[in-house]
Amino acid sequence: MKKSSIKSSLINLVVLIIVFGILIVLCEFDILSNYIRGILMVCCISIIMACSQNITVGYLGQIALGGAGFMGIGAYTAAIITKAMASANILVGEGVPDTLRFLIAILAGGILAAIFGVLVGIPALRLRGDYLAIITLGFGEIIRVVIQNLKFLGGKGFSEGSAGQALVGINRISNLYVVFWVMVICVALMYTFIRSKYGRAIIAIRNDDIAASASGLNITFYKVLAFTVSSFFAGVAGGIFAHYIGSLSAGSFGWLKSTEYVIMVVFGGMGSLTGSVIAAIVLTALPEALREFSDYRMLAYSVALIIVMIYRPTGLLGTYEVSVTRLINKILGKKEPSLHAIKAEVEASGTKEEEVVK
Amino acid sequence: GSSTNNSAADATPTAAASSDAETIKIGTISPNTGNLAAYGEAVVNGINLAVDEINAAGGVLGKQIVLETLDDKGDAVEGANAFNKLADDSNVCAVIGSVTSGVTSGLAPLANESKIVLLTPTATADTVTDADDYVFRACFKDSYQGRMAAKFAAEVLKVKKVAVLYASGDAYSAGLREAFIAAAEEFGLEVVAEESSSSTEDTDYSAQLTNIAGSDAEFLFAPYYYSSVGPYIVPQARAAGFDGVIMGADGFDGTIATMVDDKSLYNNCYFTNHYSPDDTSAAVQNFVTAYSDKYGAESLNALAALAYDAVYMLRDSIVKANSTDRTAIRDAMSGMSFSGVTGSFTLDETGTPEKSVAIIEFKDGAAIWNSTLGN
Amino acid sequence: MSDQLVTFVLQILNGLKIGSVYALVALGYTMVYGIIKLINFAHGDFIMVGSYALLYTMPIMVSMGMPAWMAVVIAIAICALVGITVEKVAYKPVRKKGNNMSALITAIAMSLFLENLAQTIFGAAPKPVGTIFSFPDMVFGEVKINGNTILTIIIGVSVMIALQFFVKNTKLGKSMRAVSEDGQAAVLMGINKNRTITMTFAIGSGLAAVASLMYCASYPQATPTIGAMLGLKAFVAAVLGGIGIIPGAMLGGIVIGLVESLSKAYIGDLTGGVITSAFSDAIVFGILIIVLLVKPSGILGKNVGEKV
Amino acid sequence: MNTPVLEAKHLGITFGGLKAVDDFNITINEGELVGLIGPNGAGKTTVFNLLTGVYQPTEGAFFLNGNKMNGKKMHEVVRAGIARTFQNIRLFKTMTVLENVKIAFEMDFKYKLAHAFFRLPKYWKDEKEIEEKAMDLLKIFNLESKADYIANNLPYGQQRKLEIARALATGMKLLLLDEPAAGMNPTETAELLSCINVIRERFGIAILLIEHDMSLVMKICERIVVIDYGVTIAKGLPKEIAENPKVIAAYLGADDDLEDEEDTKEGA
Amino acid sequence: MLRVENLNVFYGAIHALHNISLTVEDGEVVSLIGANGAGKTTTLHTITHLKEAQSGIIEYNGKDLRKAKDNTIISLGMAHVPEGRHVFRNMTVQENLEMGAFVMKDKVTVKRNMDMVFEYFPRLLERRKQTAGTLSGGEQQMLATGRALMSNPKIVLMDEPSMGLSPLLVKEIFKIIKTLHVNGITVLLVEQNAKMALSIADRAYVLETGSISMSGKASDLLKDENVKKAYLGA
Ligand SMILES: Nc1ncnc2c1ncn2[C@@H]1O[C@H](COP(=O)(O)OP(=O)(O)OP(=O)(O)O)[C@@H](O)[C@H]1O
Ligand SMILES: Nc1ncnc2c1ncn2[C@@H]1O[C@H](COP(=O)(O)OP(=O)(O)OP(=O)(O)O)[C@@H](O)[C@H]1O
Ligand SMILES: [Mg+2]
Ligand SMILES: [Mg+2]
Repeated sequence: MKKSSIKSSLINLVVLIIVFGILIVLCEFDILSNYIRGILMVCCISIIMACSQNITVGYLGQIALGGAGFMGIGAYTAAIITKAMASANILVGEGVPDTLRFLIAILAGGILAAIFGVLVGIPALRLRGDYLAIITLGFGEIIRVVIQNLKFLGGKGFSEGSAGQALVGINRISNLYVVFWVMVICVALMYTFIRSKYGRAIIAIRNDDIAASASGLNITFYKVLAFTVSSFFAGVAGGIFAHYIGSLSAGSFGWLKSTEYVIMVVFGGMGSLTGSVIAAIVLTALPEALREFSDYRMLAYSVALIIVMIYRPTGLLGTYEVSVTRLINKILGKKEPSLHAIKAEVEASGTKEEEVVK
Repeated sequence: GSSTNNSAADATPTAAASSDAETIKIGTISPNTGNLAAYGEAVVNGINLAVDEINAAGGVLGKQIVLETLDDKGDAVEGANAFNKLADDSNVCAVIGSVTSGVTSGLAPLANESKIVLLTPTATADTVTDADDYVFRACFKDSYQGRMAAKFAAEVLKVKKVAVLYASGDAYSAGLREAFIAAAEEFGLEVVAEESSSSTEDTDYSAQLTNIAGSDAEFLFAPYYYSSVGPYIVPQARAAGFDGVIMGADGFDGTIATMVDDKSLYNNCYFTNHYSPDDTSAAVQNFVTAYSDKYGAESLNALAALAYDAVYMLRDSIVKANSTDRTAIRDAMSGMSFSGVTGSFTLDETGTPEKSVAIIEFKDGAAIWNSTLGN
Repeated sequence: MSDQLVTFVLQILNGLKIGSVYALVALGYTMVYGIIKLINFAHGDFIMVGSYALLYTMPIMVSMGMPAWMAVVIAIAICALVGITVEKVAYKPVRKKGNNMSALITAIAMSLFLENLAQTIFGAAPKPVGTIFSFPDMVFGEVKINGNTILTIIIGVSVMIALQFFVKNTKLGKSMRAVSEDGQAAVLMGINKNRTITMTFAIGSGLAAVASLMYCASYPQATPTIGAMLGLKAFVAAVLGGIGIIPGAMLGGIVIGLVESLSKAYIGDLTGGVITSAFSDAIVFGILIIVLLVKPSGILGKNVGEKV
Repeated sequence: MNTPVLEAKHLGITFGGLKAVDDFNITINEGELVGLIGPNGAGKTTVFNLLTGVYQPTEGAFFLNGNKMNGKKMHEVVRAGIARTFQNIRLFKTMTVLENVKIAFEMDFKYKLAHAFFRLPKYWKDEKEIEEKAMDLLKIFNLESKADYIANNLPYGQQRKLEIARALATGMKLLLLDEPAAGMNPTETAELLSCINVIRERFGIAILLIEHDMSLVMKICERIVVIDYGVTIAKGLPKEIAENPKVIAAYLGADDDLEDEEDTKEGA
Repeated sequence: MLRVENLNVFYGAIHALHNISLTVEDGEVVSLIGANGAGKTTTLHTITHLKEAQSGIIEYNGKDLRKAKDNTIISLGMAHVPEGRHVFRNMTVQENLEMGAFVMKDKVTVKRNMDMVFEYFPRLLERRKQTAGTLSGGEQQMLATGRALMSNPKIVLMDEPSMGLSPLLVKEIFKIIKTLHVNGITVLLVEQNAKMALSIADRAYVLETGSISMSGKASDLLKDENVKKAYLGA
């Protein structure tokens, strides 16, 4: 098991390096326009967000509508940190790569978001389902309103700040190459997390929380853990966002933003990280592709969503994970019992059965 | 000056696709969908009106203007995507947009990087044009407008005690409030009550207004948009028993279309504006008539007028530069003088107009020019 | 009465004014949630539909010599029709194949759809709604009570009582409860499940029209997005009171209205200006969170744990 | 025998006026298999719920190996050594059979978050060890060939067995089985019986069993406790219970014209 | 009275029922026995439209049931005690029973039927005001059975009515089936407890992995060696 896993990790790494190579070539030879690069950057952010939300929404099975709030915490934290570093002349100047500051900032953003994740998660996760949805939505809104009213988080920030204004003048030091690898690492970490005893416990709790505690799992711990991990990555995504967009307004982290990411999770398949990756890309690109239709694009977007929900209610992939290894094996004609394919099917019918039996 | 001798009826279609050499392409960004869509609508109408006029009059440098109108949904990321798309298109010589300060703040650094003019018709937050060479605007900035309101209160209305109601979550409203309060001190006004709402989209301000009515303020500064002034703020203030002056900024323009049936409620309300619709100058009258004919008076407001002027500012710059080169346009626009619907002005070194404000007063449902104030 | 007391009473009345509107909207939310366990995010947008319906039919009513509020009859019909259509076209197919989550997403998408459709049809510019009725204000000394507020509360309470009676005692009401608990068993009992759900939507959306009448009377403007925040607040109200519980929706709406108004009025003074009235939404959510933590199923909610 | 595995003293619980369990006393020694029977709604499942922390007793206390267990949450009780199965099967339906069992080895997993995130050696070691342990358990129930099946796809009888296997994985000292034979046909019941015998031999654990299938109860229980309306009405050896007139009146029923229950499911 | 012919049912790709045919005559008690997962529940579900059939005929008193609207089946006199009880968890016992008589217009009969159910299951009378979700497993089973009897059915489909019941109540249930039989009510009975099922049935069918493998008089099947081995645990 270890061997095959190393092998598939290597294959994945090779594929990623190839993708990255293509990316470098496309960028360096100016084949990719700024526009496309911007969208790719947003895709990376969306991917991290969607995957992070998948941990709570998909794997833990709790409807949480506060993701954007944590993203906001990460964004503001990271922005304030790089601003502070810049004004205090820490890690800036000749020879010091911006990337270093950037990485420190997004990590800090993730950590603060995670801390808030714990604080919010402990009370919130006592509730379930729709109640949790509304309570996380509420926390998200509270975070937004508080940020909005903090003077040092508006305008030029710090003592020159003014509440209600967009925080401007954030160093736009998010480099697409760096962000690409940050995204890869985030997704990989979430993947290893989900494929460990922690992930297993989280999935078990979604299946049946009473049986989970009867198996000795401390469900509060695991729920809060899942929520915290998810908040951490949301914070990281926020940090990247801040340094891409260069100015922040609290309004962009409202509950509608949270639902956008939940939509990505459901669209890609609850419980499939690769599904979230694909959905994040598709749903980020879709409104752009629909620009031609200008006024009608949001109509088209909503109709497209409804149609997908009608014809593919478990999302594009269900719980199926796309695997390069499997793909290669398939191409090479090797037969491999594809366990997760079976799993995906069961889940599809399983949810239906639940509906019937209730 | 702006060309105003054409009616909209014989305008050529703006989307006419012709070869690059024969047209001048201008990009626009505004919130055309989502909950700020009403602002986007007014701006797009204003832009279209101006472009149609210019094209009908023979275009610029002998070429027709073609617009690429993109939507930002009021969202910074969408705005950035839209901007990149326009900047990447080498045919686009300048960008008009965006409407809100939040989104425009995000576009400003991009404009500088891509070296393309970003002319915002309406983003009034002070910081928007601060740092960036390529960013200009057609409107005055919040700190100026807020100051003028205080000046009017102190010097013309001669009130002493004032109250403020603002939306802390809205850059426009919060910015104006800050400027007003700063200036209030300077002009010897006493702020006796200050209340806030979390956004400009609230519908109920009764609680705050009851408090204000309970204070001894004679004057209320409420920097909101017409969409909440007409149906909510003024009637609720009057219902709460506040009979003093209610004053706002350019966001009040358009209130006439959103007033409730009892127009007398709006008497004793003033606002600072970029222009006065009943200004008898040809520029204003032509604009008002042409706009109302084409899009109806409902969405006619300062946003539309500013957008309209922005197009003419850009036209003038292109003519002056005698080129559609992006940098040339920038150089031409920098420090330009302009006279249009929203007044005559010169751009300062940050790219913000220095212009006088028109004080408009509501009288039985009509907006009437009261006075003009300058520094 | 001292000035402060007068102000306090006025603030309570302010709270009742918006609270009674929330309550009316929340009733519709709770109704639908109670039966199909779906947070119908589009419910707020039904209110929007109702407002436009009123906006365009009021002049017709008046021109026919009828009172303007009669337009609500047509608005109810239109809203019910929209509700039924939404149910048939989107919710039903998703319910058949999907899970809770996909149903929720469908509802959100439907909300987006209705808002954008309205924008395409009516334009984004806000449209003023004329005076629907001017109920005389009642004056008690220094306190003036807005007539519309009283009417909204009266209508809210009557609707609540009628709904409660309806669900508990009529055949259709009983079938709604049965369907909500176990659709399969309900069919075995001879209940027409689809018709029951359709009727639920018809009633819930018809209620939205009533709510929009009262809403427009107090807040006379229609825009494509008025439903969004209103719907959210009403939903919070329904959850606060105990979602699925009819009197809970009423109570929740009033509580939210009062919390909002009182926090806007007093929070600044109470906290020495650290927290301002702009925090009122945050405070509303804060109260909701506290209530849910103490009583996880809402104020009037019954806590039926799962039997192991 | 020194301290008994389980000792419950005067346990009781009330649901809104209804005394579901009243003054329940039981002592179970190591390796013992005790039956808990009684009419429907007598409070048997409620006793299980009390013993596993689902409900907190309103009266009395219970001890595991002498340690007081009141006030503990479900997972704490399980970790202390009481595991159970449920009257309505509760498996992790969308997970594989192997995963179902691995989950319950929670206590044996020692690796930490960092090990998991970065797949450090400890992660591999633990995962491997526990997988082996889990497979061993599955073998006892003849489920090793189904390790990769999704739990929901197993036939009913095997789901029951899997639930028992999962309970065993918690490393408990006392196993509570709630109607394990319900819905099984006589052949499957017989298989279940031999399984229970195997685990008793292998693990030497104590078992408390709720069951309505008297053929099973009479065959494997060493002692039986009978409750009715929450009250203990009889205790004793299977034989004594079968003849106890109170038990017959309340639970077993007198023989009559219908075929006798007892031997219906007997066999194999 | 009830005729099923060449019925085929699928769950996704799983072919659950293969060409099943069976008949139930007026006044008969017919048993359907078989191992777990054989398709017994599926058969009952298909008859009462809880599950859709792929092909085949379901005829009830000459009427094509597959064409009937699903909620009208009970009005035709067919009641179903579903597997897994399916009581209305948040309604009281009494309300549950009232739901069982949803299609009945005559209040007096409803009252009489309720008294009859309480007579069969005195336990339910004790628990009349309790919400059904908190009843014990066995109590819920009684409620589900009682609820089906509320509508004066001509035929009752019972899916493992003895599951989870105490020995005393198992006898009780079979007694009730006998009473129904005596009163001329037709019963189609699915049971794990094959011995008892066969002993009270007139005829029986044995279902094996989705096909009928055997059928005949119940008393004959009871003596059949194969049946004994497979289902009676002999
Ligand atoms: N949460 C609860 N609230 C109210 N009453 C309850 C609750 N849980 C159980 N009861 C009642 O307590 C009594 C005992 O229930 P319990 O489930 O323990 O019975 P049981 O002996 O397991 O019966 P069965 O053999 O039918 O499963 C029943 O009358 C039941 O209705
Ligand atoms: N909802 C479902 N989805 C997929 N397969 C199903 C579903 N329900 C039943 N099946 C399958 O159909 C077959 C027949 O099941 P059914 O429930 O009819 O059996 P049964 O004879 O009633 O068994 P039991 O004695 O366990 O109740 C089984 O193989 C089962 O796995
Ligand atoms: Mg039990
Ligand atoms: Mg079955």
